[in-house]
Amino acid sequence: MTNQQIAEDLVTKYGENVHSFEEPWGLLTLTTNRQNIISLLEYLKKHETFRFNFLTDLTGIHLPENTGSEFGVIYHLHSLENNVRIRIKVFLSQDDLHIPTATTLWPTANWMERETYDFFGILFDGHPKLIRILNIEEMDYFPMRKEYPLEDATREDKIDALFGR
Amino acid sequence: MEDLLIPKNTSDALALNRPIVEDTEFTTLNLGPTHPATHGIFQNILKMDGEKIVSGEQTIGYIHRAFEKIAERRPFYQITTLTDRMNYCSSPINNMGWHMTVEKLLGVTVPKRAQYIRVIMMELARIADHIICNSILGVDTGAYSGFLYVFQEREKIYEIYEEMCGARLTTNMGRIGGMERDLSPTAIAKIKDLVYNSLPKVLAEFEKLFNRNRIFVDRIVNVGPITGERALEYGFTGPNLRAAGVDYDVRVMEPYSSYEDFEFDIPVGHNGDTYDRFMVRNQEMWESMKIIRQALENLPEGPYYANENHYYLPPKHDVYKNMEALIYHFKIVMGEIDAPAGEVYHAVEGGNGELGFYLVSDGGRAPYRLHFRRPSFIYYQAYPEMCKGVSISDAIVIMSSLNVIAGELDA
Amino acid sequence: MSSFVQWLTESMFLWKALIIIVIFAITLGIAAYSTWAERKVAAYIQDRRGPNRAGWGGLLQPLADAGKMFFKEDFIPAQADKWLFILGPCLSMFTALMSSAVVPFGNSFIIGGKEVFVQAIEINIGILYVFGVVSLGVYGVMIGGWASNNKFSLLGAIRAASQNISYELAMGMSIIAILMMSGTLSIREIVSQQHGGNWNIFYQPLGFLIFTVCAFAECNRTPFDLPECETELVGGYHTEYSSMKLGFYLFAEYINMFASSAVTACLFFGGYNYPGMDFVEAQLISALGANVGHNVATLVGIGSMFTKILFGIFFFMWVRWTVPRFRYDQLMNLGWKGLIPLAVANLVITAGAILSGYKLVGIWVGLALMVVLISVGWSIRPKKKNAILGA
Amino acid sequence: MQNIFSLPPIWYTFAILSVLTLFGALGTIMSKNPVHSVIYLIVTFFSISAHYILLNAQFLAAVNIIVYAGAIMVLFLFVIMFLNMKQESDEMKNNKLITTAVITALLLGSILIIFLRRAGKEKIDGNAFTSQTGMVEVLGKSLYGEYLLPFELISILFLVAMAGAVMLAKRESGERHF
Amino acid sequence: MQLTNRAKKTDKSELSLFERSYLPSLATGLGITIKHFFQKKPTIEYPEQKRYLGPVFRGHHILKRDEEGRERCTACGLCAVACPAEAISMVAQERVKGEEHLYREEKYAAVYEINMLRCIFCGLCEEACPKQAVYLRHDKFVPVFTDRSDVIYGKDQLVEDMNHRYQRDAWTKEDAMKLWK
Repeated sequence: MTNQQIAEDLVTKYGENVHSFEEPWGLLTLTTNRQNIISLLEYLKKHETFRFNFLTDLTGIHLPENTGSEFGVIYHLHSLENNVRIRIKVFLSQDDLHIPTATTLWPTANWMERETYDFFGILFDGHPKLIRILNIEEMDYFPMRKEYPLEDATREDKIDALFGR
Repeated sequence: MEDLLIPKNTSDALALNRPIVEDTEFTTLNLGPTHPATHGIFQNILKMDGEKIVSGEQTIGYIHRAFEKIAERRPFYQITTLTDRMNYCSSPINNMGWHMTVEKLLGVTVPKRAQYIRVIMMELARIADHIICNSILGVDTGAYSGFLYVFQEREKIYEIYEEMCGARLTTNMGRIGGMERDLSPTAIAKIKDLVYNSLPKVLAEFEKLFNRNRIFVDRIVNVGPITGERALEYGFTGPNLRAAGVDYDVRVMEPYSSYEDFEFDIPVGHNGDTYDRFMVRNQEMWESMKIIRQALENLPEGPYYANENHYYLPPKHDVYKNMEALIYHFKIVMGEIDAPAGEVYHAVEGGNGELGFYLVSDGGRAPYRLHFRRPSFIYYQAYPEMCKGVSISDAIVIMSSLNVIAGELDA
Repeated sequence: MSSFVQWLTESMFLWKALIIIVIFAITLGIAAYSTWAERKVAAYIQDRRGPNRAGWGGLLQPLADAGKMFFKEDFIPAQADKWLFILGPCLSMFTALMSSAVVPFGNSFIIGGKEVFVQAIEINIGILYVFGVVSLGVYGVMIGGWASNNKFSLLGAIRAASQNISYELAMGMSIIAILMMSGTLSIREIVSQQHGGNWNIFYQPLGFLIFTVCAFAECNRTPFDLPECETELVGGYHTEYSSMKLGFYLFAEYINMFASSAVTACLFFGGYNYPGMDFVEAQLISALGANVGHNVATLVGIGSMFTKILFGIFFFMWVRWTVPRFRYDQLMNLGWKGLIPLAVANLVITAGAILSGYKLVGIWVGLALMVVLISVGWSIRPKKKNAILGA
Repeated sequence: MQNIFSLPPIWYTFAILSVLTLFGALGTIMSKNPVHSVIYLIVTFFSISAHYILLNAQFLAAVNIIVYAGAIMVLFLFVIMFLNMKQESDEMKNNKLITTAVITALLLGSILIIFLRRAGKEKIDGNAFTSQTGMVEVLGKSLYGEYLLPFELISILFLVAMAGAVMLAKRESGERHF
Repeated sequence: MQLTNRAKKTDKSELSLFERSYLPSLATGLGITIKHFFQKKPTIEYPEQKRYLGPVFRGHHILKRDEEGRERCTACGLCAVACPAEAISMVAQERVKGEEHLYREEKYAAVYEINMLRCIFCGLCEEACPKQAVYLRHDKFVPVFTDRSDVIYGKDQLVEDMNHRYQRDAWTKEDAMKLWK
């Protein structure tokens, strides 16, 4: 089972909905949209030969320059039996940060989605309990977005003897 | 009162599915954030019927330190210090995993000797990690002495760290492109003494103290069992998944750092209960020792760092004499050497499971986005399901055997 | 008035008072040094050195601890039941101190022609007294745990109550076997029947085992320390306690250990008896004269008693630092399904042996028969192939 | 009236114990907190046991403490702790209940007094009293000799009660009726 | 699920009746613990007795002077840049005439401060220093502080005392390698 086979299979199944195939360091990477993501994940999970039955990771990314698709949700799946990994990306617009939840397929997606929500504000529709997980609940912004940069280490207008410049 | 006499037969796997009538009055018990059994700071809010747990909910994030955010401003070599603080019981594994991720991105090949040294350090770290988990399981069930017997060995491992990198807990060991220094003769002697001499003896004694001790066995057999399928759905990796019978080990499936050179077995359990987790960890310590012995015996000669002057600091004496070296020294320290753009996922077998680094680089001096796949964070979700219907004693034993490290949980 | 004075002088009141005070002091002293010994034993078992800063080898540690306890802030939680909160540790301490009253620590001194037993009170239901006091010991824990108004404390208190009640039964039954053999309830008589090396342990090995296990449970020591198990219930019933009230609880545990070691020594190890005691006494009497010789022999007997007690305390500690603890339901299973049937079997075997006329042989044969029966029953039980633990 | 100081010491003991008994009994019914009630009741049991000792019935005294104070009251306390009855219930303030209780108590008291007055008035024979009266051996002999049948019948009754309790408490897994 | 051919089941055989009687494991356990009771203790009486922490232990910071007692630091700021915790700050100053016996280079750190609350003792500053000026001593810990005002270590605490010079076997890892050979 090669990346080529998987890619071809997905293209025949999903056609235009899967695109931007890449293979950085041998890891098949593709992009889809939020209408198809759950069906794609389910297809991969239940596929007879692929059997991507393990959700390794789920996280978000913020690309402010990508107008129209500023936020990305990145899924890493792993087919343990074939020992093949696959990376699936979904890009969302800043104005409509909704994506269906993957908790229906893997309970482990629960906290990963909560973490992604916590840091990026991406809303996972259908998630059983979409609240912040690592940050305090009173927090009113999403800290991993690029509009909240860390302070420049060299700035000098904020000198505090103990807690930094 | 009869509630007291429940867990009638918690050793019954069916106990998980025992229906609970909702008309009883439940009590809420806050297990943590500073409960002696949480070994770190996280909270479990348990709804209890007598001593039986009806449902639970976790609150985490008490020591969240925004590593992923901080990493977006730090040059690659400084992020090592962040990884130290994730699973602080086995920080060399985190360090090495991070270095390997960056090396993958940069396309650096590390010489064989450095890879072997890394394997030795990672396996030592794994032993230290498993020692903590298993001996603390003993403490949580009330047997304190075994804990201190094996902790002396962990102390020896820490002395090896000291010899190698100068610190004990937050090691900051290794550099991008190799190790920061070679194995010293003292370190080799200490490692040899550990894996040939003292640790096998102490570990055998530890196993004699616990493995067939009926009190201990009764406490942990069939406590918190999880099937392989359910464990996979919950994203279990590492010893906890192997205890459930799935022999998934990153070292074997996707060998990194020359793991393909070593002969070792993957211990797997039977039904994923606490006893299996305990035994798998114990057995893994033996396997780790096996790996270290092989690595020591076949330790190749040669450099301990890649000849990549763009990423690996030049020797100090060159810095004084050689203009080029001085420039590289400054550029590396200032973090002014840009990494190629790209996205990398690299996984290593951490103490608790697959420790993944998802690194997106936009070609700058720091990661554009860095995500840590922290095994504790992922499998700790399963805790409420695992402790449903059991007594509080079992809940603590399950938590202890899952080896949830607060630093890794919260990043 | 006169009758009172007469009674005071005629009875052994003053002597008794002296003995009670001495026993009291020794109890407290041993309990205090038990805390030191616990830490030392734990340390040595765990390859450590233990307290060694306060005095030589840390010998002043108990004093330092007591001082610290007294000067710590005495905190009573706002929602606690104040009086019961205070009553709890007091009761614990009180019942713990009461139990050693009937233990004969030695034979007797002859002073001024009068024979004074080395025992606070000799009552002919000594064992029942011990048993009653022990059964009251749980009140301190229960009341303290309940009054703290803390869920962990309450759980500890509840565990303590059910544990103590359950294990008292088996304990009582194992004692009954002893009573059947000796035919008396008085501890002094039971002890004097074990003259020399004729100790009950040889007649009652199973009874001894059961009694020891129950003693561990009654003292809340590992592996039965569920009421206070640190990693589950934080501190169990004494979670909310601080200062000397906490000290009382901890102290009571050590006094209980002392008392149960003393009772075990009396019931199973012949108390102040030791092999060759007659010879020693005869030698001493011929060397020092009848009265002094007898008194010195009694002192030697007291020494043997305390050796046994101290070893008992050491054993308590040794086991504590070796084994893990039970879970609640396993504890109950062991008590009700393990120890009580065994105690009943022991009773039957003892009765049979006494009736048969060959006590020693009869009991050992009976026990061997029991072991054989159990093994046979075990080996013919339906088995699964390739069975794994607990499946 | 004799001089109060010339009374034998046992008299003081009796007086103190009686006061204590009554104090405990009153405390039991008057305290609002059930846990306090239990503790008062224990005080009562203790003083009654002490009375037994005054009557040279050491065995009874010990058994009273072991069984009542040591086991039954522990179970009571145990149950009360579970029920968490800290807040006083409104039932206690109900006037009707109080009147009923008073009437019942008065009736019971009068019945007791009537029967006690009618009870046999033969004096205890002081000469028949030996140091062994009330001791274990005597007690055992009468229990297993004179009163063997009732004694065994009572044992069977207890056994039946125990089996019944076990049956009641035992339930199919997952099934709860109360 | 079998993924590799290296899986090895752990031992989980049932306890025998003898083992189920609690006694054998109790006996072996007691044996092991009593053996340890009489064993030699590895304890170190800490404040009196100190363990050698290894040649590269990362302890208290020190600003080295050279043989003539001149400060080596040239205030290039590399250590401050390399510090992941941003604990180091300095103010550079030009050396003036007559100060040659104090500072080796033409530029020196007039103020050199390490915030010990922030410092994580990672050793990156030592590695970054191109002048071999800043070191983490292997023989001394940073003591605990009880006051926030003690937290920032200035040059008074950091610069080497010429009367008690800090010695170590090898000043760089290359020197150390030579030592082993």
